Amino acid sequence: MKSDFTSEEIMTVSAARMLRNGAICFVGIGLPSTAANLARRLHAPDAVLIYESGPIGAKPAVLPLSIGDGILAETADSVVSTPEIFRYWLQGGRVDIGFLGAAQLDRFVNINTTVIGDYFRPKVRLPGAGGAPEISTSAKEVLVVVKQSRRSFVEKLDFITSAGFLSGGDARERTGIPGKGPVAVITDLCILRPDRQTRELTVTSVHPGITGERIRANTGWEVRFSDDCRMTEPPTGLELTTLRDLLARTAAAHGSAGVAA
Amino acid sequence: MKSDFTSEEIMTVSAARMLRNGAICFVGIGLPSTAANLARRLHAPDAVLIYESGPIGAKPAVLPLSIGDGILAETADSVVSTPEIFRYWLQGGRVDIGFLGAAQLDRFVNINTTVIGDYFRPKVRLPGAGGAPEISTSAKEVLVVVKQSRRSFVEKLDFITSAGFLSGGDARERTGIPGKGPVAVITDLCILRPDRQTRELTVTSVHPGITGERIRANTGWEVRFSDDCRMTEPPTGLELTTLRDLLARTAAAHGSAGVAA
Amino acid sequence: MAQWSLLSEAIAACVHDGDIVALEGFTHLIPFAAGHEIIRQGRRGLALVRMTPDLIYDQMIGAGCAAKLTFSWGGNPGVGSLHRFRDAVENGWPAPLAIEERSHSDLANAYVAGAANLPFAVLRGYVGSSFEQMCPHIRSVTCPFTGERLAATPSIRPDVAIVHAQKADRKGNVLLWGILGVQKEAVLAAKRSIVTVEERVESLDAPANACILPSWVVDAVCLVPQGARPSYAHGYYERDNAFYLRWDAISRQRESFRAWLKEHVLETADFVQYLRVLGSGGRQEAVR
Amino acid sequence: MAQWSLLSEAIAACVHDGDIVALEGFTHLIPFAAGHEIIRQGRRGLALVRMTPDLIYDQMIGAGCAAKLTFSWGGNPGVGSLHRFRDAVENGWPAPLAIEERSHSDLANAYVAGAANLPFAVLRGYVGSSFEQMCPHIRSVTCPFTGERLAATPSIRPDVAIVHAQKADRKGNVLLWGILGVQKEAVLAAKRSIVTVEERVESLDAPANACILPSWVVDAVCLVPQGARPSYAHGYYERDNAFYLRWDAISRQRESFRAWLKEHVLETADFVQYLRVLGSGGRQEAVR
Repeated sequence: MKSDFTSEEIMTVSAARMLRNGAICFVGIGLPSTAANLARRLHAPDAVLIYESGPIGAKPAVLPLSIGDGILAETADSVVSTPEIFRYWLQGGRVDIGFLGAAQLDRFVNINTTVIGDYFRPKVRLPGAGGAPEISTSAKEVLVVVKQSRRSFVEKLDFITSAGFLSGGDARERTGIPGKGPVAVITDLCILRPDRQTRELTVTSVHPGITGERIRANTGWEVRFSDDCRMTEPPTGLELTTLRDLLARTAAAHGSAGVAA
Repeated sequence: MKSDFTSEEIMTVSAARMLRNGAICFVGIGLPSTAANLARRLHAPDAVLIYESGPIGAKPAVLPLSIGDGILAETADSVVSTPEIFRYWLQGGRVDIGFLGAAQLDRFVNINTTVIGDYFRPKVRLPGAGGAPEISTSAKEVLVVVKQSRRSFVEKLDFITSAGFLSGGDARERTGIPGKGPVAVITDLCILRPDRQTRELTVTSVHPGITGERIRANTGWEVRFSDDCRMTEPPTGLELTTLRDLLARTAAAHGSAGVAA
Repeated sequence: MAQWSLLSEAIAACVHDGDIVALEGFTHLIPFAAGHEIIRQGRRGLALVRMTPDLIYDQMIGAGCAAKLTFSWGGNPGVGSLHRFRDAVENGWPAPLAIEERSHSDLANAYVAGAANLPFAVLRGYVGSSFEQMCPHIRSVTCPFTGERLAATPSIRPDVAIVHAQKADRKGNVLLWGILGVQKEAVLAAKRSIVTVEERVESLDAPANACILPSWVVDAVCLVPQGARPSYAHGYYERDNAFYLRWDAISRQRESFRAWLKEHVLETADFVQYLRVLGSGGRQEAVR
Repeated sequence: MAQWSLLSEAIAACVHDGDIVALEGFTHLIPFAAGHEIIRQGRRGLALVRMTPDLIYDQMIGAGCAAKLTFSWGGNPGVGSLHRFRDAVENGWPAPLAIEERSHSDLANAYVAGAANLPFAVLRGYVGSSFEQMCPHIRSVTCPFTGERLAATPSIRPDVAIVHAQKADRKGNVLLWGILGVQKEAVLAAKRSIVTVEERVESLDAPANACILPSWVVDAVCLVPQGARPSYAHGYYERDNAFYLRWDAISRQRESFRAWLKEHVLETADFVQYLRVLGSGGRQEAVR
């Protein structure tokens, strides 16, 4: 089956679909921001986007270049300081959905954005935590959007930057973490959700044209498929047009140099 | 000696003189506010007045009716929230002088604004602490302005709301309180300062026309006079005119109903 | 998402007997109309919280709404004592009033802690005072890095916070400016919140970094022009200081207080009628 | 009281070898000009602090100014890695770089604690992560009321904080707006502070409750128009995103980095000349 959309497009559209209208969403830059803003233009016009730099209720007409882009401040209902965002809004328990990216994750959706290799003598030094450790615990639910590969989906993390389900089962609940944790991981190949019991990520929806083999080849552990695994609904014409229009307007606004987010 | 100024006027003028130009002053409402604003009009135009309600650098043209009067906000360099005032500005260690009133004080300038009688079955319930407990410890120095009587200058407090020198000597230093504590108490009769050694209040300056006898009669303990006790410089013409003008303009602005501060 | 409501409906829906209730406003934007409506609806057993309980809390306490008061300064600002508050504390009239006493710095920090979903606040406070001996809610923590001992106090988490503000837009986003007090923290620390406003506007047109309560953290927004009288609303009207002075006489005796409360609050339908009875019609400045 | 100064004089007076130095700005108003001047003056052994070390810290680290970095996210935002930062951490080039790693929430709280003169910050943080095992600066405190265990981290108290802002008035009062980040907290937490501004004005004419740094909490105010380039200044100019993309190539190799640094920073007299060399003359938007 030859599709008329790219794997990145179905990833973004699938992630956008997860954001329910009216949800208070704490948005990471990059893929999460694109998906959240696409959702705002489709089924979730009343989603409230919070960015860690300070804007609350940002409604950017084009995608922001950075987590603290001026367009976020200009279109927000309120712009507060960064400490206030983390103290009153995230830790305050007001965020429904934390929308995160990830450098690496494991089968229990623990995330590593810190180091590959030994912490004190790292092979690769990654950017670090950012807001993720507290987004992943304080937001009521977490969505993760990430390109799937053996580099990103790994058997074992060298550092847990942000807690998913830890060692699985009720390990997360036992820590007293307030938020429920990850509800879905959306990739360019499929959608994975934590198993109810074990909390291990299982493939619940495969994007059109993607084989189970390809998913296995791009996962660093023996990935399971759920019994009722289905095919992801392909992007509708409206979804695709809206996404492409958003990206085109973003490129036009920022110049070709701007296609960063 | 018949003076052409009232005892309240020399109290206010004497208190105003204590505020050095450029000082960052945390101002209580009432007498301290009057004195601080008089000082701004005389020798201390660059004193920075901070009110606990939020204004920083208030420059009111007439006296405020309350600690959160709109005129303070309108004339301030910055208006922040009340938590920020106490956290970043007072506790932050940025205040040179805390300018306080008092319901009752003892010889070591401990202040009671809480209760007379037993705490749980009070004879008189006073307004409570307000900002004073932390002003008295976090401001680098404290000035107290209060009308002197046996009701206000008492042998023993039923409750220490705000620490002065506690039991005297180095008792305050030993607690680790950052601020140096009271440097002067200005009343309608005299000026008292803590003795260097004992930290007991001693009369260092007697207002013109006031006898030692009268001061003793209005002090609830055997008050001491310092060896070099002198007479308070009477208010100058400029001081008096400026004070009266300030009060007259205040009354005009607020109406006769406004003579509260 | 905030619902535009009648104040009477908002109070009926959000404020229940026995609730922890914070009406905030630091001399500015004091929610008098909301306080009156609580009195009118006969709420009982409230645990009131407020940094500066003044006339509106004196009225609520005298009316018998309160079982407890958490506060840091209770007085008629610039005038003197709160007689109804004192009568309750000193004589248990009309009902005993438990008090939880703090300093301004403590309560301000405790609201911040509440808004930030922390169980306690840390401050450099109370050193050398009698508070630590007399008030069991004031404890301490030790810094795990320096060994310093600091005051720790429980955060404030009201069931309901009520504040007055200048404006709200169609969707219920609220803008306030001038002296901000702890209003934002009180709303964010509370489970439910009601905001009364001077004006309903199409768009807030707020300056950058203004103090805004987004609609979705507020339960009810009520249009109550002059709802902060006799306190003031920056940009709308000034403080009616004459009333603060008159209150001293009205409130000094139980009987004069009861007569005033009956005529002005219990027997008026709402704040509009209250203002009419108060005869403030001629006094409505337009300083905007 | 802030002194209007040349940036070179302010850096010379306020920033010393070995100081704890925080240049803040959350993608907005990043004090590039000040960072360059620190490089030009050859400071060594600095303990740098910054929530989001990005290009300016990559440059300072690559130039050899830093001995330590306290941070929460180090990357080229929207582009990728900071190659100089990575080279320092992974290979100790040009000097070993000790790191003290935090989360955004932690560092933001730690600046707040610093501004509030508290030795530590309390947050609901890090639960389930590897931080507590690997990072000795992350400890815990127990709530004296509920028994809950919360993360505790040391407050940030820089020797010097440097921020960029839109305006300052004659007296040196500073106004900033838009994305505020932790700039105010950084200045208030620091012993000394320098603010570079886009514009010197007679009067700030700030809206109510704007973010203002009063002159007397700032040591030096320096007029450096475009001093935040290639980041942006709300109301003045937009982010030069092309430079962020180009930085990836410039910084990837030590040699290309050194050549760039020499030509653009070490051999320019000031930020005006830097901008000229960079050839940004044609790109000066006037979006105000």
